[in-house]
Amino acid sequence: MSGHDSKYFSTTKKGEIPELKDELNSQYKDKKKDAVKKVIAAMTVGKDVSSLFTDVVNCMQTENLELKKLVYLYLINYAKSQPDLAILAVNTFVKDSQDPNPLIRALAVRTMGCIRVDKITEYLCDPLQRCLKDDDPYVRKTASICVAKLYDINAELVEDRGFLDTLKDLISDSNPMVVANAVAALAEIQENSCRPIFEITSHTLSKLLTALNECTEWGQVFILDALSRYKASDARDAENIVERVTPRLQHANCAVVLSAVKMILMQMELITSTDVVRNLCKKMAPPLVTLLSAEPEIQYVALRNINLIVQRRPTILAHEIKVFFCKYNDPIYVKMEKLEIMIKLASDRNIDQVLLEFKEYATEVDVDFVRKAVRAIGRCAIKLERAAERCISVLLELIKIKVNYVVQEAIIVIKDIFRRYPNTYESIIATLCESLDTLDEPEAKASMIWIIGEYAERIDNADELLESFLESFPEEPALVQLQLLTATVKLFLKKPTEGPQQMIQVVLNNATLETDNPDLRDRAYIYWRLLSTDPEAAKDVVLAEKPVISDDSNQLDPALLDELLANIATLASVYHKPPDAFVSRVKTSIQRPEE
Amino acid sequence: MFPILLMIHFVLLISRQGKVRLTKWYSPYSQKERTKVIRELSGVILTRGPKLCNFVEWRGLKVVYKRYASLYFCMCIDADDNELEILEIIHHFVEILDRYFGSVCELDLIFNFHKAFYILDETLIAGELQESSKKTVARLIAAQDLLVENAKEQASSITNMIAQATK
Amino acid sequence: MVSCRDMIRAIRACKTAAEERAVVRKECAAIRAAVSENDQDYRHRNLAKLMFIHMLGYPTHFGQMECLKLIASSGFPEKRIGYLGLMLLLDERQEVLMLVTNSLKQDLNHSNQYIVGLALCALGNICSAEMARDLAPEVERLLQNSNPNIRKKAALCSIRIIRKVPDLAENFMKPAGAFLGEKHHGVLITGVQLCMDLCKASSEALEYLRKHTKDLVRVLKNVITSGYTPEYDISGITDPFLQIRVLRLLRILGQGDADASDVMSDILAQVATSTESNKNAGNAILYECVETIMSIEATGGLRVLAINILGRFLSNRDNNIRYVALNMLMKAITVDGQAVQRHRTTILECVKDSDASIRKRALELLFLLVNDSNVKPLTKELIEYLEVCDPEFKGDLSAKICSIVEKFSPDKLWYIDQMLKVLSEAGNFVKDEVWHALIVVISNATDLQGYTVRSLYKAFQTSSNQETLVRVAVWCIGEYGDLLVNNIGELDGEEPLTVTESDAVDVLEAALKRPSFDITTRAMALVALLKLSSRFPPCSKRIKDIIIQQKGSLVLELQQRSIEFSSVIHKHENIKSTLVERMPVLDEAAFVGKRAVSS
Amino acid sequence: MAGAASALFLLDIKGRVLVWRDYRGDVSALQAEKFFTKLIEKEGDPESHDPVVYDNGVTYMFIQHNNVYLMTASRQNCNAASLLLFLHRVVDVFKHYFEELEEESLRDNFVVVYELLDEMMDFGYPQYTEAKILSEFIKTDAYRMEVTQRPPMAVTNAVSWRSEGIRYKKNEVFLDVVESVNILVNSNGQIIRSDVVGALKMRTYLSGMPECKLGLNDRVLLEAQGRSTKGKAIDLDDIKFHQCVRLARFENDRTISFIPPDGSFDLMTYRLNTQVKPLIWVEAQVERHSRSRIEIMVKARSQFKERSTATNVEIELPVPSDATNPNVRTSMGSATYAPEKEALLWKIKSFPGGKEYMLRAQFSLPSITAEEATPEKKAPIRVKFEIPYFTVSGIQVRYLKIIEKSGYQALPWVRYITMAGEYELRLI
Repeated sequence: MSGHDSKYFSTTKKGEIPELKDELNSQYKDKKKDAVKKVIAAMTVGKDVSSLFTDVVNCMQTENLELKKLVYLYLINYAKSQPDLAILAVNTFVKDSQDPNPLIRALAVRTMGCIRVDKITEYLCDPLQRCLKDDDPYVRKTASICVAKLYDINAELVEDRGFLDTLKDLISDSNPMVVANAVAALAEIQENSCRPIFEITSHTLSKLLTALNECTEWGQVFILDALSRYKASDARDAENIVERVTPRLQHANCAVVLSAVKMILMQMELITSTDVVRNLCKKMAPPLVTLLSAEPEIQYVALRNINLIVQRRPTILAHEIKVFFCKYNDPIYVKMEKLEIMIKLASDRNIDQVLLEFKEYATEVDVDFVRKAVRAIGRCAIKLERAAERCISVLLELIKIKVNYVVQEAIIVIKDIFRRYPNTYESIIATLCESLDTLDEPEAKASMIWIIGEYAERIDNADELLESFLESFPEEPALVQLQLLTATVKLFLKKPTEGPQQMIQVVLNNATLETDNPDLRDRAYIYWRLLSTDPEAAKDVVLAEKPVISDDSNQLDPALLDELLANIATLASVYHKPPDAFVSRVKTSIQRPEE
Repeated sequence: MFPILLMIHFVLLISRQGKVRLTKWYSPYSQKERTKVIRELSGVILTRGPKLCNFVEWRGLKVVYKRYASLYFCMCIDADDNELEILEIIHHFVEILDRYFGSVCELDLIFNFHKAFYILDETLIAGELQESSKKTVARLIAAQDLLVENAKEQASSITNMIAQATK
Repeated sequence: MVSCRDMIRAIRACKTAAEERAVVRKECAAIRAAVSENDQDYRHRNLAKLMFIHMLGYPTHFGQMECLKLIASSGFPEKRIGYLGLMLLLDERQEVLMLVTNSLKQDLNHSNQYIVGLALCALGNICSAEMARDLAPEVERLLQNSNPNIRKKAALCSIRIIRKVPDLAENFMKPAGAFLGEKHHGVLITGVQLCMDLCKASSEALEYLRKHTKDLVRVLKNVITSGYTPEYDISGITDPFLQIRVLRLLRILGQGDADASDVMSDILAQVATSTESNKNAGNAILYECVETIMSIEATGGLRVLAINILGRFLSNRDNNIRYVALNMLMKAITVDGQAVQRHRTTILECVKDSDASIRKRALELLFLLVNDSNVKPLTKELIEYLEVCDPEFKGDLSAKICSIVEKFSPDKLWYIDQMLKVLSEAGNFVKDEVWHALIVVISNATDLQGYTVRSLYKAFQTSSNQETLVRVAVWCIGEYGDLLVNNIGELDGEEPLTVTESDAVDVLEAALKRPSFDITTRAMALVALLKLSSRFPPCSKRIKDIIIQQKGSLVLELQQRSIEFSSVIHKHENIKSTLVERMPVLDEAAFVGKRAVSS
Repeated sequence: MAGAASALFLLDIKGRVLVWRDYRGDVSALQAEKFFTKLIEKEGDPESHDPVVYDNGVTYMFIQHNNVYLMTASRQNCNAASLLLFLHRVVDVFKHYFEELEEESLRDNFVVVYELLDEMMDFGYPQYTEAKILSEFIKTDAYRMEVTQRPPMAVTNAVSWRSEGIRYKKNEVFLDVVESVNILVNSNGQIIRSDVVGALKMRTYLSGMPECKLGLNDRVLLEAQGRSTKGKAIDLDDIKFHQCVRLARFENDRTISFIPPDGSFDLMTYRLNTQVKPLIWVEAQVERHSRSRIEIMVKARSQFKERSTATNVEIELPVPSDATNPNVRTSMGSATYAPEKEALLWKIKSFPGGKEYMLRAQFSLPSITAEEATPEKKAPIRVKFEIPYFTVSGIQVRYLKIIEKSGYQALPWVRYITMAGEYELRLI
């Protein structure tokens, strides 16, 4: 079934444009059509063929649908650069919008909406008005979207001409596809308006839930996404909605499933019956798991969303951790996300198996993945007190393989383990010290220095170890300098002997007079003043009891989590950022002043 | 420590599609670095517009490049070398190739990449220019090609003789 | 097994990287099988395939020994492909390379000039220091071979040897000198190059070769007066390659030596005035000539000639010529700063050029042109450009603006204003030294601290997405919070600002808590809060609560600070104010001096 | 929450634009192209990069098919799942039109490509992706003359996947029940994951608008109907239906009722989480003799009933990338070195239940090692097989009722087969 359009790419002769001009004005239909094809081909490869505007527009009045489509395509591309000439096309557009053939009517109104030229937009209103009430649903569904296009170009016009009301009427259209597109258009318009335009009443709600059963899969997504803004009045209302949405979990389209999950999760917040909630959780688990059999790109989106879902409803997937184990051929971006969820689902019950997996991953080829696996082991140790010891022994095994980046990553997490379980695992410090010379990453270095300072009294040669870092003090990154400063102060307070005394002098000198880093200087001066004003207070301040850290890492702020859960399946849920943080809509619409 | 002086660090031929057609390294680069260099440079050079100058500063060095039809010829030099002369050297090499293949095209360089290397080796050694006469290079290459041809003929006649004898 | 040609075809037919990988892996397996069976008939074909595969970036280690086997065979065709493979698949770092030393030695002594040529070429391109030492005597001997083809290759090979083992330089001195009397252009060119390397490697060689200055001048004279010689002609110029190399060697010889410089000045003037400048080849020569004139002990007249050429270059419409002009003007600035200054406007235009290479060059040059009298207008232009330029250029540009401002600011107020503009515009591109230095300046400018902290407070409200701006603001609000809320040190014409103590704490709290800020900023906010807890007693309770929240932080630095500061506020209120008194000021002059030494 | 794509790009393997359709006028082709080139530069292989990328206010989402990238650019918070899935559907549509989607077929058919992009998406909102119906009113050159002048009813109908007026002389339905067994065994021989994914694949050749009803031995249904479920009924963990199935009805009374599309489609897929005993078990021992030689010993065992037979069994054993001189012996089937997969492929045409076969292989390795010897990739052993007339789950089609108003009789044909899905055993 393949055509032969490629020949048009090879014409690169010098007189191309004049030649095309001749052909466009040819009397022969076929030649004309071929010429337009050549123009589009040139446009496709990025050549500037805007100078042929008038000639191409002249081909517009044709019975040939294919040719018409090509000319329209050309117009979409170049009308903006030739606004005055674009006016030439208006008559044909208007005529086409009344063509007996619905395909042509729809095409005309669809294309006009894409031409972002003010003068054309004015002429769009009448045809649009007609098409919104066209007998043919194909035309109506196209016109519905066109209202959103017009709103994007000129919001005022849309409101003045009463398009919003017509659009709202279409929510009750007999055709489900028209309903879906009207919903999409209204949702978008609402997004860009500060006035309430598209409010979902219980009446519209029930209409849309009915349309859900009949419209296309994409239409179902529009409707579910729009409905997720609906606030149920009470638990009963919420349960009713959920009941009507749950069948969507069985849809083959993953986007429909995810949007349905979003709806259900939102409504669940209102449902008070624990039985109902438990039941819903049970119902959502299998479809969420099935998302992991989808295409890898979809899996990625699903995993980013599951990450959010398990933060709010950990029970849903509590028993499904195995489905997140990495397969050899998973793309690396899927593996990284699976790892994150494995940490979240790790529990005392499954930790042994999870650790085996992490250990497997920690010996793979991809450096980033390996690092993340090592860190995951540490995070599980912090999260699960009873498994901490097992996690640490796996970390020690990995350290013994002596792969440089594994060692450094391990030291970074072990520092956190120490802060989580003080006075428990310090016996391994000696093993860590063996790797001291191989550390070259600032974070690993800083972590090791902190360990030495914190446990100076238990490490016999703590002063020697710290001293080995002092020589390079001026060249170290600030992160390491700050830890060295604090560690030396701790050492001095714990062992106020001659060696540490000299060291503290060197460090304070380096950190006040020899640096221009204001933060480092502030820190150093505060220590200095503290030590010279009141050494006893210094002990009290610097060596003050540490609260045990909790595993709050990678848990999102509850308010943000709420917002993201309301945005399941959207980009916000993929980025884990609120929409304002990345939406950069170029606002062309003019806000209407409040009357 | 004595500084390493080098005129040309490496020669690179890349097609507009980003495919490597010839590489010659006069300074040591590990295989991994080579891949990285090629990727970085094709990213920079292939995206530069046609009217811009033919030089790019890169990792403290300079890359002089020139496009011939679908091929980019690139040479990497020290920051204070004569960029304009390198353009001439590139052109010199291209002219020799052109004479040898008879209006050279990308396919010649793909299927006869070894010949392109032979010609380059008669033009540059140790990253320095060896010969400013295109004629001399052509003569030297022709003489060596002839040696190969003769050897082949001899070999095939020996094979024939053996074949005859063992009939 | 398929031919090399067919393999290339098959690879070219692949649509995706995965397909290509599969084809290559299959080929490699077949080649490995042939290698292990010691297949002789197809060895050269397999090596050719491996070279192609290698060029595509796949591992070919298993074929390295095949090169050695081919080189060791007797026929020319085998040796030719063997050496090519050796140069492609191996380099000086591989130990396998040492195994070829013996074959090389034999081939260097071969009766066939082409085989000697192959060996010289391989040695010249990839030899290691060890091989250089082992084979230097053969190469030295070949420098005197009767065949020019061998002589020129030996000369370039010697260059590699000297670069690897500089102690060997003196052995090559005499034969190199002899090359300068040669007629054959190839030999001359390579000879001149060898001389340059020798001069750089050994002062003894330099002295020795200086005696040949006259010979060189003669060579150059002969070339330019030779008339049309088709073999060496490039757009009407005879052998520009040779001319350029002679000019370059002259530069080395004339540098710091008045006599030698004198000997060459006539010919330099001749080249500078009579070389055609409408083609690239001519410009390449002029470019080299100008550089030589500016490096040697040239007369004033000669220098004017050179500077004028550069002026012409700069106004050329060809981007290549403009680029090299900018490059050369950087060198010319030490010779004749005034002359370069005249082109300032053109150079400033080049900073805004659409070509990134030209932009970068121009910016470097412009930096050298700034002085006390032009710093203000130039900075203004550059900051305006900073607002509109490509994000990729912002890093370079803001760094340069900062160093200009730092170096030439006529007064501190102006300095601070300009820096705040840069930070508000490109604060995410600014390096640590820059904002560190700014704080040093602010802390030294006692009378401007109130104004500065107020300006920073305002800037934070509008540009809080610029990390380094936030840091400077955080630090200053902590240190000079009292000046902020009381409008102390108001300058003439400064817009009054009403900020409450709690507004100031708001900024710090935001800096501590906004997740997009990095750890340094957040840690700095903690220190600033401690300072304000002493400066603003009414806010002390609120600050304490903010600080305490970080006690369980997973971030080490934040947890440590939070614990310490909470303890100070909670239990050692009496010493708090002592701890956070105004920080001792870093002596500006001493600090600038230190930076100059370290950079 | 609303959001739509700004543009859809079709790019070649180097990230250059082949065709693009601008839907909202707020991104440029140059921007996207430049961004993509950067992506490749940094990562080398875009396949390893997240499919969702943010740069300077624009989100790019992409998938790859052959030598073509399909990418959307957007400035809004659009539905990522929907758009990425849409890109996959675009691939399906193009495949239906051009047989294969690749750079060349796009170039050869750019006019149709534009027409389709215009119809499948409007203002960045996915509209319609049923290839079969699209091809009724958008045709390639060869069939231009037959273009319908009106949009087929199906486009906007509730039954958007089937046109009216289809006629067959003989009305038939073929139903294949295909179950894939996924398994993951870790290096100490422990089964850490196993599940079964089943699909009911249908091919329908039916006239008119037939109403179909499918009955399975679904435990929930049978129990609801008060029938005995002894031994025969099965539990399905998650069921997904083609959009033709009335979901609300299924939710109500577990009835699977639908008007099928014409031709082939997946009526439903399901998943079963039960721990299955690996149907084919493989054990391997690898011995490395310094850097010169490697020996592999493998045992493969079939763990299903003797009356079933696995066919086309293929066991993929990973070997080092520079292995040479394979020397292999097997007790059954044949083994070949497949360097393109860096593996040894052991093929056994027919593998009856309850049997065990052996393989021994030896490879030599080159003495010179690669310059930057990266750690060996730890590929798992992978197994492929098919077992006809057998399902792991025991699913059964009890009936398929077809009712059309013309009252014809249609014959359903049902087949069962089990095959290996992602079947991985990690090597020690």
